[in-house]
Amino acid sequence: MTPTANPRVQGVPGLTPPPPEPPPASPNYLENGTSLWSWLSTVDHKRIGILYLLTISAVFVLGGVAAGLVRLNLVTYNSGILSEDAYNRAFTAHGVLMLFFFLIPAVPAVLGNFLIPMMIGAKDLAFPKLNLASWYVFLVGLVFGAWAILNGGIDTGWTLYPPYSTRGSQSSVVPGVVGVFVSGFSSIMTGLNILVTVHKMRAPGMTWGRLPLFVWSLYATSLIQLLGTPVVAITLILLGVERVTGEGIFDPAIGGDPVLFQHLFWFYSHPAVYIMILPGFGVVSEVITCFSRKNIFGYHAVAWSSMGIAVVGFLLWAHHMFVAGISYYSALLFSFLSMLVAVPSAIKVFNWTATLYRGSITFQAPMLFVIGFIILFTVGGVTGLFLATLGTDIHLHDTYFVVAHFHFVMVGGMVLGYMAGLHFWWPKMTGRMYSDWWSRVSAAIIIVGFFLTFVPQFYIGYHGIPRRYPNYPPEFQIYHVLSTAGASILGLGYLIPALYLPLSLFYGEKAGANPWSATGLEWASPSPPPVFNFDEERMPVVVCGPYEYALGIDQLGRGLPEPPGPGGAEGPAGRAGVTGPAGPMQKETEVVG
Amino acid sequence: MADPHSHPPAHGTSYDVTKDADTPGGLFAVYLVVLLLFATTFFVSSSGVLGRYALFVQLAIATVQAGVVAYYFMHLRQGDRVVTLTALASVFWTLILFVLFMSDYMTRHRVVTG
Amino acid sequence: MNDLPPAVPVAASTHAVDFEYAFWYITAAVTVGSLAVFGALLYFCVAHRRGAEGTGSTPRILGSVRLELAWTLIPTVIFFSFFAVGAVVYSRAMRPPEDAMEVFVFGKQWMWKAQYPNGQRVIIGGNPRNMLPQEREKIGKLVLPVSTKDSRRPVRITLTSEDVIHDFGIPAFRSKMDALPGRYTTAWYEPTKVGEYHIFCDQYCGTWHSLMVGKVAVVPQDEFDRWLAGLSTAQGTEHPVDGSDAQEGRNLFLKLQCIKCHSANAEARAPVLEGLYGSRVPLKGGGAEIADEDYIRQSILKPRAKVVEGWEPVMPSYEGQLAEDDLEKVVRYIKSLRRGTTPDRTDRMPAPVGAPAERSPQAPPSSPEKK
Amino acid sequence: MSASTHAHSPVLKHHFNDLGQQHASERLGMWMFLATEVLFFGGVFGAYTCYRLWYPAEFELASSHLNKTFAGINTVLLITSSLTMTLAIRAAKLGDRAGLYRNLLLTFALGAAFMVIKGFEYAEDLHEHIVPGASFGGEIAADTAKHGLDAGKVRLFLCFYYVMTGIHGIHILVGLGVILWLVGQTYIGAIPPENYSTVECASLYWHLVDAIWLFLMPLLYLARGAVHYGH
Repeated sequence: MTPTANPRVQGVPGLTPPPPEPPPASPNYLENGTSLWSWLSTVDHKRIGILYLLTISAVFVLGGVAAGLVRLNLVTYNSGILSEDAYNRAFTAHGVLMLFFFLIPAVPAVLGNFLIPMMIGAKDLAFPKLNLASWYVFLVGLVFGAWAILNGGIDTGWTLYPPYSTRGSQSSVVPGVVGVFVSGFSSIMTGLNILVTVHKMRAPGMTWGRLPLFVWSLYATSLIQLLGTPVVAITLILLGVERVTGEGIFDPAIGGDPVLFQHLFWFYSHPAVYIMILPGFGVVSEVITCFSRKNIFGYHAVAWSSMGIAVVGFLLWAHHMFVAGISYYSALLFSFLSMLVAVPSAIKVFNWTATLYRGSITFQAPMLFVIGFIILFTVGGVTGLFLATLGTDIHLHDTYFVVAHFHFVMVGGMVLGYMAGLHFWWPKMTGRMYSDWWSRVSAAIIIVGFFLTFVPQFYIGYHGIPRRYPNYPPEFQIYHVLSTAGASILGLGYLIPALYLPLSLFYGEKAGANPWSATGLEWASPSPPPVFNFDEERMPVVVCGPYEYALGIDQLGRGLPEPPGPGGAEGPAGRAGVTGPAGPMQKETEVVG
Repeated sequence: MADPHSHPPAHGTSYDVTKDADTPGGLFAVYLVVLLLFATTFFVSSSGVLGRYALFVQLAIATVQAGVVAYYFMHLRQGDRVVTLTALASVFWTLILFVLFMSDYMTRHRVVTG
Repeated sequence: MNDLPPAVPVAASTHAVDFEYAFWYITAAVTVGSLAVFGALLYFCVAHRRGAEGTGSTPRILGSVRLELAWTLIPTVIFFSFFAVGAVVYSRAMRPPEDAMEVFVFGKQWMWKAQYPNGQRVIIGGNPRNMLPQEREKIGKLVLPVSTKDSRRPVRITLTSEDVIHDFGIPAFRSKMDALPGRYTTAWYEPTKVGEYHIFCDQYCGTWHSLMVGKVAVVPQDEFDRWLAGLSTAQGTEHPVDGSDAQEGRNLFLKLQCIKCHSANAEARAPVLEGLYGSRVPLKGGGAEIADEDYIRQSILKPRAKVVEGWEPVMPSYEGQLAEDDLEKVVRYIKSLRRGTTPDRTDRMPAPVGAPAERSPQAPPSSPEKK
Repeated sequence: MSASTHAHSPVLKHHFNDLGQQHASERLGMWMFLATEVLFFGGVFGAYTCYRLWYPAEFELASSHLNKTFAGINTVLLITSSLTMTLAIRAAKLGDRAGLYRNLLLTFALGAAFMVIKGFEYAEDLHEHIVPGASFGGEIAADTAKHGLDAGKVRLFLCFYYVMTGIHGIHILVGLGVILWLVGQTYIGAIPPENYSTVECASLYWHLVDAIWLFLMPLLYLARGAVHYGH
C-alpha cells in the first residue's frame, strides 16, 4: 500500500484498500425481535420505513385498481361499463389514494426514514417515537379513507372544490376529508423529524457541503411538508365545517367565495407536487453517479436547485386557477412566477446529463429506471410550460393534456424514481439481491407502457377533451383504447417487481455491504444494518464529499470495492483504475466547459 | 448552520442548564409591557380615535406583543440560529400566503377593458 | 371505430389562431431543447458505457460555473418569452371589445342555458334527464354570427352558475372560463368559421358532468338574424331575476320615478348612480365622502343634507315614504349599479358587494334600460 | 468519549451523543411544530382578511355584538398564564420543585378559567342568536337590518368567529392536558434540571396559543372601526 494523500480530499488520512466485509452485525435490525408486536412497537427508523413500505404498497395496489377501472370504462365512449357515478368515484379514489396515501409518503417515509439517519451517520432519527406515531397516524388516516371508499366512495375529485363538495355531493365527503386531514399530520411528523435530524445529528465531518444530494432533496421536501401541510389542514377543517353545518366560509349564499378554497387548497397542493417529485430528484442524483462512476456534475447547483424549488414552489399555486375567476393581474403575476420554477428543474436535468459525460456507465435496473425518469420527467416538465403560459392554459386547462402532463411528472418521474430507489437500496434494506434480468425487463416494460398510456392523452387534450369525462365524442375512442392498452402494459410492468422482489427475500443471492460499490455512509454498514446502524464503538467520521467515484473512495475515505457490471476484476476494464489504490488518488480534477 | 463539531460538550460544568435561567424581575417587566400593549389595543378600539386605521394599529400592536412573547418568554434570544431561522420562516411563509392571495383579492374589482 | 378527428383541431375564432401561434412556438422551443438533452443522454450512454473504452477509469469532473450559468440563464430567457407570448394571448382573450354582443350563459347541474340581448332564451345542451319535459323538447344550440373581414361580430359571454362551479369551454374557439355561483365571469369570441362545435363543461361538477355538453353553431349573419327572430322571447322573461331584493328595488326605483332625474340623458337633474357605491363623492361646499350604504340610505331619507358637487338640492325627502324593507331594496339596487348597464358591472370580476340576485333562482339580471 | 459522563443519565436518549444535542433537537423540533401552527392559523387569518376588506361594515357590526368584557378578561388571563409558564421553566432549571408545581398549577388554573369564561360566552351567544345558520336572529339580526346591511355577511363573520375561537379553544384544551401531564411528571420526579427542556417545549406551545389569541382579540372582538354599530 502506498498511501498518498490527495490535497483536494480534505483530511483523507491515506488510502486504505477496499474494506473487508464488516462482521455480520448481531443482531441486524430484522433479527432484533421477530414477533408482530416487536414490529408494531418498534422505534427503529429502519423498521418504520419497512412498515411504511408495506402500507403504501397496499395503497398503490388499491389506487392501481381504481385506475384500471377508470381506464377500462374509457374504452367505451358512452360510459358503457361503469355508471357515471361509479366512474366518478373510481377516479376520485384513484386520485386521493395515489396522491395523499402513496406519492406523498412514498420516498420520504419509506426511503427517507430508512436512509436519512444512515446517510448522515446517526443512530436514529431525532424523534423515534414521533416517527412511529406518524405511521399510526397515517394508518388512522387510511382507515378513514377506506371508510369513505367502503361507504360508497367520494365523487368530488381529489380537489374537493366547493360548493360541489359542500352542497352537491351525496357521497362520503366528510370521512374522506378527515382521512386526508389526519394523514397530513403524519406527513408533518415525518418532515419535522427529517429536518431536525439533518440539522442536529450529522456525524462529525458531515458538513452541509458533504451531504448526499438525497439528503438535500429530502430536506427540501420536508420543508414543504412542514410549511404547506398545515394550510391544507385548516382548509379541510373549514370545508368539513361547511359540509356539516350547511353554512361556512366558502359559501357563496352568504357572500363567501368558493375560489378562496382553491387558493388555500393549491397553496399546499401545488407545493405538494414538489413533495412528490423532489425525493425522486434525490434518488436520481445518487443512482446516476454510482452507475456512471462519476462525481455529480455541479453539486451545489443540484443541491441549491432543490432548495430553490422548495421556496419558489410556494409562489405559483394560482396557475391552477387561471380560468377560475381570479383577477387578471393576479393571473399575470402567477404565470410569471410559474416560469421561475421551471429553471431549477432544468438545471437538474442538465447536470445529470453532464454527469454521464465520460463516465463508465452500466445499466442495472436502478440506472434504467433513472434514465427513464430523466426522459419522462423532461417531457412532463416541458409540457408544464404550456400550462404555466396563460394563453395556452386557457385552452389546455382541465383537459387530458393536464392529465398527461402530471402523470408524466408523477408516474413517469416520481414512481420511476421510487422504483429506482427501491431497487438501489433493496440489498441494503433486505440483505438480498433480486433478479437482475427480471428487474431490467420490468424497467423496460414500465417505460414503454407508460409512453403508450399517456402520449395519446396529450393529443386528445390538445383537442380539448375534458378530463373526468366518462362520455366523450366517439371520434376520440381510438386514442382512449390505445391509452388503455398502454395502461395494461404498464400494469404488467408493475406486476413483475411485485413478484421478484418478494421472491428475492427467499431465493435471492446474499448481498454484501456495498453491492453497487457506492460511496454513501449507508453502504459502510452491513446489509441489513444493525439496530443502531453503525458499530457503537466506531461511529463514522466523514472525510470527504459524497460522490468521489473517480477517486474510488467512500465518504469515510476508504477505497471502494469492485463495482458490478461488465468486465469484473478479471475483465479488461477491471482493475484498470475504476477503483482501488492503483492510481486514481493522483487524479487531477478536470475542468470542462 | 450548526456545524456538528460546534455542539456544546455536555460534560462537566460547561453545559449548565441553570446558567441562562430567567430572572423573575425581567419576566415581570415583559409581562407588564404585554399587558400595557393590550390595554392600548382596547383603548384604541373603544375610543374610536383612529377610525378606519384602528385595525392596522391593533394588528401592529399584536405583532409587537407576539414578538416580545417570542423573544423573551419563548427564549428566542437564547436560541441557536436554526431556531431563529425557523421562526422567521414561519412568518415569511405566512407573508407569502397573504401577499400572493391578496394580489388576487385586491385587484379583482379592477375591470379590464379592451 | 369512428372517423378520426382532424390532426389539428379546427381553429374557429380569432383567439384560436392566437392560441395556435403560442402553442406551436412553445412546442418548437421545448422540442429542440428536449431533443438536445435526449441526444446527449443517449450519446453518453452509448459512448461511455463500461467496456466501450479501454479502461473503467473516470475523470474527476466537479462542474463548471460557465456551463451552469449558461443553462440557467438561457432557459430563463426562453421561459420568460413563453410568459410574454402567453400574456399577450391571454390579455386579448380577457378584453372583450366594447361593441360585442352580450349573451348570458348560465350553468346548472347539468345543463347550459343562454339568453340573448332581447331576452330570447335557449337551452344549449345538457343531460336530458335533468330537464323538465318541455325543456327536453327544446334543446337547441348556441347560435352565433360569423365574423368576416368586413363585419366583425364579436360576442361577449357573461357566465354565472346557479349551483356549483362549472366551466364553459369551446375547444374550437380555444376558450374556457369558469362559471361561478354568485358571480359573473366573462369570455368573448370572434367566430371566424361557419360550423358546429362542441361545448364542454370543463370544471368537474358532479354526477353527469360529462353530459353537460352542448353545441355552438356559427352561422352567417342573415341566418343568425332569422334564427333569433324566430326564437320566442316568451321562453324567458325580460326581467329574469324577479324575486330578488335588488330586482324589486329596481321596480321601486321605476315606480317612485327616481329614474326621471337619475338618468343618463341630457335632461337629467341628478347624478347617474352607476358605480356610485363605494366611490368617493365630492360634496357641495367642500369635502368628500365614501358612498357606503349608510350614505346612500341617508341620501334617500335626507337628500339635502349632503348634495353632490355640481347638482342642485332638488330631491324630495323620502323619510316616512318608504317602508324599511323597501328602502333596503332600493339601496340594494343602487349598490348593484355599475358602469354601463347594470349586469356589466361585474364584467369578469365578482361584485363582492351587492351583486343583485346572487344565487338567482332563474338567471342573471338583464339590463335595466335607462329610458 | 466525553459524553460518557452523562451516558448513564436516565434523561439522555440512546441515539443522542449528549444532552446539549438532545435539548437543541427538542427545542428545534418544537419550534418547527410551532411554524406549522403559525401557517395553520395563517390560512384562516388570510381568509378572514380578504372578507374583512370586502365587507367591512358587516364585520364591524357583527364584532360589536360580541362580548368584549369576557374576551378582555380572557386576554389578561392568558397573558398571565404565559408569565407563570415561563416562571415554571425557571423553577425547573433551578431544580425548584415546589416552584415548578406552583407555577404549573397556576398556569393550569388560568387556562381552565379561560375555558370556563369562554363557555359562558358561547352560552350567551347562543342565547342571543349570535350564530350563523338558521338560528341567526335576535338583536344582531335587527341591528343588521336597521343599518341596511347584509345578514349573510354578518353570518359569514360569525362562521369565522366560531371556527377561529373553536380551534383556539381546542388548542387550549390540549395545552391544559400537557400541563397536567407535566404536573404528573414532576410528581414522579421525572423533571430534574437536565430535563427542563420538556417544560420548555410545553411552554413554547402554550406561548404560541397565547400569541394567537393576541391576534384573535382585535380581529374578532375589537373590529369596530370608523362606523359605530350596535348597542
